[in-house]
Amino acid sequence: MMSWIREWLWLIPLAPLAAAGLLALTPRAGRRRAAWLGIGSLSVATVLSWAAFFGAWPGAGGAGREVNFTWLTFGRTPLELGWVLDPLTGAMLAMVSTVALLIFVYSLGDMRADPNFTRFFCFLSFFAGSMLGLVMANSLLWLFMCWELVGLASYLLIGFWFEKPAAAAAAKKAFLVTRIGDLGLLLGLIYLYTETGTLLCYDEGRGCLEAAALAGLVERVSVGGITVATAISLLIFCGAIGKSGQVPLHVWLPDAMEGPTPVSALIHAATMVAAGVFLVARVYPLMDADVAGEPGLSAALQGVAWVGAVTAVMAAAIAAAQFDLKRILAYSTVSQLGYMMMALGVGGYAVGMFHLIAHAFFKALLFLGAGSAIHGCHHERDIRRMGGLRRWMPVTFAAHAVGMMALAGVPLFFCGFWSKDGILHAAWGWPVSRLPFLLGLAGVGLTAFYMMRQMAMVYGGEYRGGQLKKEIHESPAVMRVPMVILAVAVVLLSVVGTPAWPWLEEFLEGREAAVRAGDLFEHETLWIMGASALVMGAGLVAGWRLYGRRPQRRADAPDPLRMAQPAVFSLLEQRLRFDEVYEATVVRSAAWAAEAWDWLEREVWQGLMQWAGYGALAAGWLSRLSDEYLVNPAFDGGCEGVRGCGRGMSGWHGGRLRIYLRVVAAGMAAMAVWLTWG
Amino acid sequence: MITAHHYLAVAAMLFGIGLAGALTRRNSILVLMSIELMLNAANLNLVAFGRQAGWEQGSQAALWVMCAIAIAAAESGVGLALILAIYRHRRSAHLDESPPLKG
Amino acid sequence: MNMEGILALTGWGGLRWVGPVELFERGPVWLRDWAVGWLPEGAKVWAEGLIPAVAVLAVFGLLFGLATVAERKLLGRIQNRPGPNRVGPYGWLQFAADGVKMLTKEDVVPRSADRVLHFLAPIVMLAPVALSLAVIPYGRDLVAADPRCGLLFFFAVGSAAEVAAFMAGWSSRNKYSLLGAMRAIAQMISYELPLVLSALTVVMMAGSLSLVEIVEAQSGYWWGVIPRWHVMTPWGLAGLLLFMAAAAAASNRAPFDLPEGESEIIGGFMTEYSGFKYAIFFMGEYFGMFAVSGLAVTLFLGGWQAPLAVLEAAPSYGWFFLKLGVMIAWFIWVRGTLPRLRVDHLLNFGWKYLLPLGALNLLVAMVWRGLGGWAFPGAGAVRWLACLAMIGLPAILWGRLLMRSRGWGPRVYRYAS
Amino acid sequence: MLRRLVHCALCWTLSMAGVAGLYILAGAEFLGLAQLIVYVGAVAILIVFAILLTQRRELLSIERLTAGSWVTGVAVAGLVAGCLWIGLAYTRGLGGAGGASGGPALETRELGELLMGRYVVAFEVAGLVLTVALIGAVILALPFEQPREASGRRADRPAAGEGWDARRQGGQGA
Repeated sequence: MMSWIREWLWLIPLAPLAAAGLLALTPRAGRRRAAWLGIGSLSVATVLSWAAFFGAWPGAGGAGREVNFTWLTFGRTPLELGWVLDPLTGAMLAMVSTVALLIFVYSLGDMRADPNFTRFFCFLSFFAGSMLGLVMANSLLWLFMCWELVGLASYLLIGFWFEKPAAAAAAKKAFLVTRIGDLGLLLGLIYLYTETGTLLCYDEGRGCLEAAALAGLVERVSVGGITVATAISLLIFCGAIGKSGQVPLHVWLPDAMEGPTPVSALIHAATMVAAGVFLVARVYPLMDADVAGEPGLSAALQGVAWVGAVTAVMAAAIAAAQFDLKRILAYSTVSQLGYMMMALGVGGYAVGMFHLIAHAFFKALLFLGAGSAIHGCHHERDIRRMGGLRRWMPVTFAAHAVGMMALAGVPLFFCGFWSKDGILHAAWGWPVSRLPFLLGLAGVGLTAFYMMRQMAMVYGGEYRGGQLKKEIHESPAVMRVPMVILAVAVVLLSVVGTPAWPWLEEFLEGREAAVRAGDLFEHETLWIMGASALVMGAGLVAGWRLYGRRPQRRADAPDPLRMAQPAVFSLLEQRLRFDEVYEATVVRSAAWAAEAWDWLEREVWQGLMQWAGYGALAAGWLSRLSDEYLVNPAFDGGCEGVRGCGRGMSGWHGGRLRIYLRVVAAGMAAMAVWLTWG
Repeated sequence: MITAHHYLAVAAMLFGIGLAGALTRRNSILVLMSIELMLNAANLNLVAFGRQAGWEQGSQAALWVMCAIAIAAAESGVGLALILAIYRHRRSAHLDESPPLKG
Repeated sequence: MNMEGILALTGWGGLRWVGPVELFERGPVWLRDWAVGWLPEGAKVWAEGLIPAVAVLAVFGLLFGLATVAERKLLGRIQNRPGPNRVGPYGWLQFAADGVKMLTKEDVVPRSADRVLHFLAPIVMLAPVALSLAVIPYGRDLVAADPRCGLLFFFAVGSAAEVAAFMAGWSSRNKYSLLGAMRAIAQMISYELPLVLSALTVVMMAGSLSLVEIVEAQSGYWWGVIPRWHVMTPWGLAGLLLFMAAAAAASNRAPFDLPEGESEIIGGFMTEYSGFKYAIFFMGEYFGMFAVSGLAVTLFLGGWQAPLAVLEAAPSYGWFFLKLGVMIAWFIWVRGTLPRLRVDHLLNFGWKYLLPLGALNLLVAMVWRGLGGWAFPGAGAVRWLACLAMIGLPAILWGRLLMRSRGWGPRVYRYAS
Repeated sequence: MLRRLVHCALCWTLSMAGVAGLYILAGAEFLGLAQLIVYVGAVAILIVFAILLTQRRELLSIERLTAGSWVTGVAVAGLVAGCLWIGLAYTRGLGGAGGASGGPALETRELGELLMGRYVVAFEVAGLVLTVALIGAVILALPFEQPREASGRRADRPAAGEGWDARRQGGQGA
């Protein structure tokens, strides 16, 4: 029934990309056209994405999920690209396009006053189109191309207000830091290509993620005694670390908050950071190839799990000591991405993806809420200068609260609870170590704490922002409606991921789901649910006691936590000094290397080049001499000869047509006579 | 029965008539018409040989006839336009009075 | 005799019971076979060619007469006057009276005229047009001749009409005749191109030059109701409109009847003709109109195909002549409605509007075929609309552009102010 | 001998139609009809137009031939035709079965496939030649326009043929 969508899947990324192309040609004044083009094309993509989602339904598609074609042929080697429509792609497509569409609509309101509205929609469409292309890729090469396009789009969007130095620097930082990871990814892809000879994931048994290729990868041994599969997996994971902001390459993500809020929402929810997790999920068979059977035991996945766990708890801790509303959410994203990575690493593939999708919705919601609050407070982003907003912005408050509860993992009604619970459950079952589970549990408490802190400081208490109090206003409907839709989606999404009816997990694994209410009341499940709820509650209570019960009166009042633990707090406020360490090591050494090269350039190469130049001058002089005294006279003589010949020949021409005709006829006659008798 | 011989004979006559016209007439339009006659004689030969070969094998002959007809059309169009242009200058379409082609 | 069938002669010697449907459908063919059957062996070949020729000439001769009366009556209705209504019932025998008048009139030839050409011109005009009627399929198996290049034949013999016009104009030794001939030739040549182009589209899509095969290519129905006539496709619709516009000009019909614009050049190349020769010219013109109408019906309107499957019971030639009648009525209607064009407008219209659109239509037909592979739900509608937009939008935009750049526009009639 | 140029042209047209008939007789129906369209429909009209446009009234009839040109022309033409005839007479092997008028006819489809397939370059070149000829003919036949004040753009372009005229006069003067 829906198999046509498999052939036409390319339309999904094409629609936003085409819109981006058209928008690039649209003059600045064409705001209405920009909005229509951007939202219209993405609506088309959304409709098609949902069609693809249903097309990926278990048992819906026919044989062959992938469509491959030859892109270029080098000699006799065809380079093939292709796309695939499996449950993972289907779910990701539906999620990305839906969330992006809501964010597009939201940006209508948020960016209304911006003079570069058209450019913004151009980049936004470009961003969404690239991500949709990334998600459907069947070829890792295609994936890498879209990956880089996403990187480029994020660079353009983070630096959208490039006149602000901070934004320009943040864009540059995001671009450079993710490039470091991408280098690993590129190396991994090259390694993979040299080993398997293909970059197609699925190609009817010949793809690099299919059993035949994986078996070969596992057998061979690479540097340092690890298998080739592990080496490639770790290299590819480098890309995911960069893109998904894992430790130690997470530093770009909080800075990326300098972009417009819809961009932050898009980066954090649907597109950019999800790409890393998606990459790991896409190459999961490769990651998992090392130890067959039991998932989560291979060396690569162990690395993934540890990185994820450390990131989860560390970022949550940093988030607890930040004052920038969006930056808190940024660290929260880093932390949640850590959860996803941890889930993938400990073998909870489906749970990790469920958390990715759930997180996309509630983080988009949180960002939109934050953006709405910032919008209402005249672009004030410091939570110390907010407060009491629930009175003026009830809808934003409600939506934000739903998002906050989902993120914190308030039991039963919010998808965040179920997905996080699933992750903890998977971590508990990891045979290698229980430490990730404990770290995750600690992260739950921290998450609840900093979200409570944020809510209390932004929406509770009194307004601390000063004069502008009267002008605080609720956002327009075009911003409110997407938030409400997202809030409803966040609640509804919790239905499909409960242990009683793990529909999404079964969908991702290509099975029909069945209701198994008994699973909900298993001893282990209940135990973990109870534990996480308890820790979460403790975090909430701690947050409320510190910030909610006695709200601060003035913007410059010291933070209660700082008073309690000044050393820890200031360390966290300075983000564990990652930037400073990098500044002292990486940036400093790079600057030193640059100086060294500069010296080499000036002193050594320049001299060499100068001498080469003299040599060229001498050669030119010689060449000119030979031209003037050798070639030119010869050529002139030749020309003169030809001209003389022509002059002689033209004497033959009387210029009378009839005579020509007669000559032709005479020739013809002669020829006829010769042919007849000759 | 009509054989290729008959065709070739007709073509030879056509060619002769055309050649005679081209040589004896001074009126440029007539000369052009005569040249077209000669061209048609050649085409007729091609058709005769094409038929001789059987059209399954001889369809290339038809192809060249098509091309020749196209070229002839182009040639007559340009030729008549030239005659017109010359006539505008000279008030005459006679070849003897046409401008000498010598530069 | 019962109601289910009647005894009929099916060809020479064949006697069997046939139903009325088959009788009417096959009747003309049986009649021909029966008549041929009487003849000796050597004469049969000639008779098989001659009988259809005579039949076609007879039918179209009668149609010519009726069409003249119908035209005058329709024009009268359009102009709010009765039209001929004296001779015969409701004036329908007027053509007979006209014919008698024409035949008995004195045949005037100017003294300085080129007598031979003056005599030959009407014949050269009528004969090719009558020839071109031979290749049009009038019904199932009802065609006088089916050469493999029928359409090409149609246009090839049609080109002789230009020579005839020239002969008539030149031989009359009358400047109005000569001017009229020049106009007629210029117009015929200019409008033959869009005519051929739009016909070429059909040739491309049907994959054949044979008119019989082109009609057969249009058999069948989409979803069982919409006939697969070419006019039901965007390029076919556009092609029909282009074809009819060009056909009106190529057959010197109003509003393109400049060659005989009586207000400027008396009667054009027919100025010096009278009596029977004039009648033949007149007949040639009408035959030309029938021929292009028949061609339009064949190329675009499905020829003799019935518009609905249930209506296939009616004889196929009935459908053909019904459609032909509609086309002729369209010609008359246009003549009664539109004023005559100016010469430069006429040529501009042909070269700058019809010709590019004809070429574009060819392209659209290619796109139509290229999009035939679409298989998603609603593909048919999308394909239809896309192709229609491809030809329709340029037609409108280009027309507007020409109008604006040249200051062409709807005529503004200024009365004494 | 026909005295009137127009009669010549019409007879020429008739002979072209005759050649077309020969093509059809040879089984090349498409070629014959194409010949008819091109020669009768287009070239003949061009020729009569050229006659009407270039011949002054007294020149509508053809000049008498001078004896010299008559003799040389006919002699050369006769020689060539005679040679062809003789060559033809001594050629054998042309009257075979393939020569029968009932042989296979030329398939238009096959011709089209040749034109669009193997010989597509020839086809395209023919199309190019026709286009160039069309444009060239239009430019050649454009009336010479004197520079007009009304249209500034026309004025700075030298009228077609102007340079040629000037050169001719210069040549006469020299």
